[in-house]
Amino acid sequence: MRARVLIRPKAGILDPQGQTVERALPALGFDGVSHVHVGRLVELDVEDPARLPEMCERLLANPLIEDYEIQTQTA
Amino acid sequence: MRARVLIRPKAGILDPQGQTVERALPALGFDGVSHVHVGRLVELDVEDPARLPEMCERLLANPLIEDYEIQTQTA
Amino acid sequence: MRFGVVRFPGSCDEVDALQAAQLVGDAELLWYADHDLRGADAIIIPGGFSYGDHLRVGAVARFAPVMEEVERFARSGGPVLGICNGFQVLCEAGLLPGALLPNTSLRFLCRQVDVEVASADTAWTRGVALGERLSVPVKHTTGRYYAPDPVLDELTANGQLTLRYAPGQNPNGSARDIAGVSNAAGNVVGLMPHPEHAVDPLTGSEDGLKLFASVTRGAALAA
Amino acid sequence: MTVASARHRELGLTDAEYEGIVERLGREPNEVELAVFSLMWSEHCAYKHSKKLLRTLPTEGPRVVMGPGENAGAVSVAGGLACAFKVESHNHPSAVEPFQGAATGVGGILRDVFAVGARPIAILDSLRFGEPADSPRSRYLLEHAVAGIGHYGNSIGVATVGGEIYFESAYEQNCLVNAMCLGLIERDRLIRSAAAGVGNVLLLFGARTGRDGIGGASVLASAELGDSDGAKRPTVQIGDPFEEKKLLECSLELLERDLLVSLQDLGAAGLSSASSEMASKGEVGLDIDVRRVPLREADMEPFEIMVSESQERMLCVVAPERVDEVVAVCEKWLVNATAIGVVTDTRSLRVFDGDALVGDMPVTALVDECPLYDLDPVAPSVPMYPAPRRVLSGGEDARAALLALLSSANLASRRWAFEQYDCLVGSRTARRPEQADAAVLMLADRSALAVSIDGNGRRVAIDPYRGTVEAVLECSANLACVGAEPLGLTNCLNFGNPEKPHIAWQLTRAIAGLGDACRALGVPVVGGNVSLYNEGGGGPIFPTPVVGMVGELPDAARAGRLGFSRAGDAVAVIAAGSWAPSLTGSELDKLRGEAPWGALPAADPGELRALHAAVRQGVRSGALHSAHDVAEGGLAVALAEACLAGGIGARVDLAARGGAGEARLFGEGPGAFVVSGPGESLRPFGAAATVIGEVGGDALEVEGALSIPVAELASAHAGGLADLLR
Ligand SMILES: Nc1ncnc2c1ncn2[C@@H]1O[C@H](COP(=O)(O)OP(=O)(O)O)[C@@H](O)[C@H]1O
Ligand SMILES: [Mg+2]
Repeated sequence: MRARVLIRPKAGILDPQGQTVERALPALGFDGVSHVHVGRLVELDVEDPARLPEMCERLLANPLIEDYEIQTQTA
Repeated sequence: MRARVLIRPKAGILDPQGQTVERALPALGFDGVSHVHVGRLVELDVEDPARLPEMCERLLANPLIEDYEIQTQTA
Repeated sequence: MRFGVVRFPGSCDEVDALQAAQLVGDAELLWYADHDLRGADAIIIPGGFSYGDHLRVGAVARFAPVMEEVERFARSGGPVLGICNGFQVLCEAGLLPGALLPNTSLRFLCRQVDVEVASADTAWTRGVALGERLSVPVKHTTGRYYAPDPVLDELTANGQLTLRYAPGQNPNGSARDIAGVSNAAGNVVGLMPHPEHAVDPLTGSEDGLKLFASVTRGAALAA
Repeated sequence: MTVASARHRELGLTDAEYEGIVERLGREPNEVELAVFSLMWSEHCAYKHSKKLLRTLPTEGPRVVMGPGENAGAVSVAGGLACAFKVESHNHPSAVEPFQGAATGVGGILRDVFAVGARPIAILDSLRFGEPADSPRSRYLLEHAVAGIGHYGNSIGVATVGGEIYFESAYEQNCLVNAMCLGLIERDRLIRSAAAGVGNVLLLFGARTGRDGIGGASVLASAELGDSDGAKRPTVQIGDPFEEKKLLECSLELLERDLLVSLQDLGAAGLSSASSEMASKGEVGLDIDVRRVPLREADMEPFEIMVSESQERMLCVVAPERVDEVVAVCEKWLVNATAIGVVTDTRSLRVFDGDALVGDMPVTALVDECPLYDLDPVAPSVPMYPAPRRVLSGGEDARAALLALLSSANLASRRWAFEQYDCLVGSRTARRPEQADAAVLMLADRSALAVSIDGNGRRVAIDPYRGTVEAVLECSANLACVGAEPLGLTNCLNFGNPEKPHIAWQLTRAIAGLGDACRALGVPVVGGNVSLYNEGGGGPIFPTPVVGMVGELPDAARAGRLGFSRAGDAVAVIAAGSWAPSLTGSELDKLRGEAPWGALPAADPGELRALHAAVRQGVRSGALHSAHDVAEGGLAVALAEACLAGGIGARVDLAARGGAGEARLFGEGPGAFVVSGPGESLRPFGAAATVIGEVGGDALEVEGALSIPVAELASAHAGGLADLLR
């Protein structure tokens, strides 16, 4: 099964990348953009999607500073 | 409107980050995982979602090396 | 000969580049927010971490106001050298072909390497001999040169591969050992190695000086 | 005591300390005051268990222009400049989150240096972890700490030019991450942190304030880490080197334009510590309105704002009429700047939330009146630390022993780590890692500074006094090998819980050794840091004083190298009469599973001072083509390292220098150098120098002991650490 893990900085955790993008967009003429956050995307084929949360906790995300969300799609 | 941009390395381009994750997972006891790719996630509030493709082309992704996908959700 | 060295927020090697250029000519820093090259005859986009390398290396700096002037200058044939982060910025700006991807090791690597001059026909390499070996350091996390194969073939055929890592010394997994490329006209060059850190034997090597001297020679020829 | 006041214990205050606070305030502290006091009276800020001992250190000398007490100490150097430097620990945060912990450790020490106005020019790191071969966690910590240091230093454009890493199981649960920074400034432009001028404006600039590191100073820096590290994670600070780069350039421009009255970085205990230190030094008061502090999260409580350890922030005091100019400079560098308070004559730190007064504390009570404690030192009568895992059985020959040593985690090449650091930015690095015993940084007039950092915890565990003396001597020897004369020293004292008698003994003896060695060498202590309570379930760390020493040499072009360079050069050992290498506490003993216990050889720092001066002179004059001090692994390892660095072999016969027995080959103890040069260049050393052989060939041959091709030495040395970290 194809799965995606969306990883983003936890609320309240400093997100310098998001800040930089938020400042850059208006300068390019893209107004009306706010609350920008930059995170990571992991896409993978996984036989047993039930193990995904554990994979996230142990390797894919850093639970100390990141939240994650799992999206699965049947191929 | 809340939007997400999922950015991943184009197919065929070596993705050492994906490979590293793919190698690390079995070592932690997670088998049956393949085709791992690591990319970027940008989340943002945007007033005019019609402009998202242009934002991606100009800033958020580099079309030479990356594909992107836009997800929008009404708040 | 007057060099302008661009300083972005997050540039790190701009003073090194300035001092290197001053060994062969006049040089001053150019502020990223100004639409002004202050009459420079040659532009250097230095190394560092412009805008913290946030989002994607070079992606934000390429839109800095000064870059509009740099683009105009480059398209009119003015000599432009991008070093490391500067190379990344020039690729993002479309002034050079290709892109730079994370090193296959995924680690930052700082190491003295040998590179070979693969084209002596650019503004920045005319003072060196084709095939000459230079000792210069690399220091980067995102230096793996990439372009699609047909593009690489074309670059090779056009003589746009400027520097190559010496056999066995490719530090980052770059396609075809590419350490530097130029645009078709040869006035815009991007390098991952740092010639500005190789201008004094006391700090490792002075081979890099030849690249800065090349551009002054070009100017002398044109004059 | 009221119910509310029971919270003081959770915040790390004793009942007696709490009563002291009540007495000074004349009432119970409210929440804001309790939070601020608990941090200001924490070990980390108040040095409760070390201050009395630190007062015994020599801090004066002709070259000292700023001693302990400011953000960084400074010594005068060539060209009218001062070199400001300091070392600081970030141990507990790194144990919890090694990448961010190490990164913010670098960020913190950089701010200490530019807070005195100096432009940072170099970083060094001193790291301790558990055994990498045995412990995946230690490998993880190592990998991420090194990446974090590189990330911060590389991104901000300050060269990381040196450091050290030791692996011992005593650090398994408490890794050490110490970072040192050096900066340069015109001597008469050094700025202090004392607030002054009633009516002047207090300006906060840099990053916005979030919940980073709330409780960090008291929870993270003073509690023993247990199994519940994870639960403490939300308090970890996140670093942004891009923000700090802007902050650095902005601060230096503000100083360059003479716009500031004083400047102070925000470190441990955030706004509380920075503001009260500024007020204390200036003997003034400060009113702060927390409502004006730009926040990352809207709903922060006043006490949270006061103690937040969000990174990349600075405070300055500015005359009211200069505020607009200051803000303009900050805007130019994309740095936020906000007036958050004003200098008063109340000698109190008053905290307002808009119009409401939410805290009112006498500055002297906060900064100067935390009780200081005497220690109860008791020497241990049995070994305090278990024996290490045995790697060698003891019967091996010299060849096998040397190869095992070179590939052991403590002696193997550090290339894996230092290649992750930009050691070149600034274009002044005349000696990089593995080229010489100390990093050499060229100045504008082509004279140079040299810097070395050292501290072998295992030897300090055996004898805290002699071990610490050795750390100082080792730095001085390293400087001698590049031709540099010491100017000053900084130190970071990493120890366990000082309330325990044996730890108290270690700390007391170590500081005595530090002071004695400094006095004997004539090197003043200009600053430092203390990190206590480094112990968890597995017991205390090795007592680990880390010494960072800065020196100068007249000509960067003459800076020494450690590697043999010319075939035909004579190889000599230059040693003190008192040199008495022994296997006790040596790396070979460790590989053989010996516990750290026994007697270290005594050193005579006075005699070694003269020896170091002679080596220094030999290097400066160009007489010596290489110089390398004999340290971990003893003479055999020093010879091998000189071959490796030069890529050339040597043939030596130790008959004239005590023979090739194990203690001579692998024994350790201060007082010897391996040098090379033309035979006649060794004459000035007299009896101290013994020619033992000649540079040349492609193997290291020690008559009657071993013969190993340089290539084989190289592969043992190169792979020892790198192979564990693929
Ligand atoms: N081991 C030590 N030796 C000498 N001075 C020290 C030592 N430890 C701390 N100090 C000095 O005490 C002062 C306070 O240190 P610290 O709290 O670490 O400062 P900061 O808050 O600026 O980081 C500094 O001036 C420091 O140099
Ligand atoms: Mg400070």
